[in-house]
Amino acid sequence: MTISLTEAPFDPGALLTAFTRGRSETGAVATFTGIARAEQGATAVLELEAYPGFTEAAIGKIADEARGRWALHDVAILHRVGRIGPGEPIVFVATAAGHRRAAFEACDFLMDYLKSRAPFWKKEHGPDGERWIEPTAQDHADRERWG
Amino acid sequence: MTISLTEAPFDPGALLTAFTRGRSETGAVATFTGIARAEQGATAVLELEAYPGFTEAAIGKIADEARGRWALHDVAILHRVGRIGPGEPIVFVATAAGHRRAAFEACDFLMDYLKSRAPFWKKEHGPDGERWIEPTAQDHADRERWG
Amino acid sequence: MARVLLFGPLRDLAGWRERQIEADSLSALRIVLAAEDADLGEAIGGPGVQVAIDQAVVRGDAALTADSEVAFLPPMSGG
Amino acid sequence: MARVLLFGPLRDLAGWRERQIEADSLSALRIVLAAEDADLGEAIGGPGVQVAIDQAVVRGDAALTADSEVAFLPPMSGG
Repeated sequence: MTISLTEAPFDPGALLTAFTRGRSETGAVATFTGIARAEQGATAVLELEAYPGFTEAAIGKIADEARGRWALHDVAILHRVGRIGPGEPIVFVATAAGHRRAAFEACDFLMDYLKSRAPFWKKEHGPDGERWIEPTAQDHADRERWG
Repeated sequence: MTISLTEAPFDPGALLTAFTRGRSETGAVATFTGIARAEQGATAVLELEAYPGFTEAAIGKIADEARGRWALHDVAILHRVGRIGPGEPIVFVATAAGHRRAAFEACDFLMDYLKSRAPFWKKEHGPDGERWIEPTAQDHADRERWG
Repeated sequence: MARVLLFGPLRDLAGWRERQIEADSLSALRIVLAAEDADLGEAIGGPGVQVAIDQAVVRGDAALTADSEVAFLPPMSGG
Repeated sequence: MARVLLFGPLRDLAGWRERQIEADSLSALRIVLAAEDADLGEAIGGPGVQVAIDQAVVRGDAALTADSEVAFLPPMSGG
């Protein structure tokens, strides 16, 4: 299991290549890549702040919860921090399991957590200035599906 | 939208890299990679037969159905045919959407179809000889979730 | 004359994958195939075996021309 | 003496991100901060602001040592 934060842009494909390599007993790999939307120019730059150490530990707890709920072979989570330009990947989650339902559900579960409760603070720098963002009502509703 | 069959091994990461490139309005990319399980040596080689032309057209119809159900920006499906060794990727599905729920659900829906109804015929070559495989009861149940 | 294709277990049963066969309708083709190979004749009439002519699934009988491609598709297993 | 960290909107409100502050308990630290900056004092007591000491969330009061790291965490926005 790897959980990390990075200030540098990353290629989700390179992460998937590394994650799938040598998995002869894994039947299913699900991934999710979140990308900073340009919103037709409304968002120029996204700024994400984490609390190094604390943030990875909090994500690790949720990954452990996912491993308790589903029979997972592996989990990888990489999250950008710092300034992120439009079109750049923000988050990558990969789950490996014997069968596809576990891989899909665990990936979905982890993303709902990451989008609503993970220790990040997010600011949008747009043409009209900057503003701090909170999770949307949809983000909270998504998370509540998991009880 | 790209739907293709290949006899050659492929790297799902390279497909994800190409699929995510230049998507400034896509917020969410979900992928699924199915891998031939070694089953501790019980399955030596999988052989997948398609009906070229017919198989891609049938998958294309389901991809169109997914585009009707969810607001997708793009779909990519690559499926191996021929002889596939343990640990090799069999299928890759990627979906791009504005938001993650559409991307996840459409990817899940497409995989349920591909595993249960897509025009493939599958033979396992194992230590005890060869046998043709039909979809499992679980594959049918998964597909029926979508009505 | 039609080009006949067998897929999956039907191919193993018949011992061939593709042949040119003289027949001017699907029902006539079934009779020719059953006369040559009773097991194959039964198998292609079995439940779950679909027939595609020129890559479109057909039900019931249909006319065949010299250019027709007839495929017998046993239950699909998915990928 | 504790190392105090502010995150997200609290940092913008206070105009600083990290400072060393003399206080031997969390409640004493809150009083020092509020005396210097009433807006910050109110904000760190607001609903949804969590406090972590040495990276573990605490509720209520807690003793601080010279090595303590105290973080004020406004509502988390997710990634």
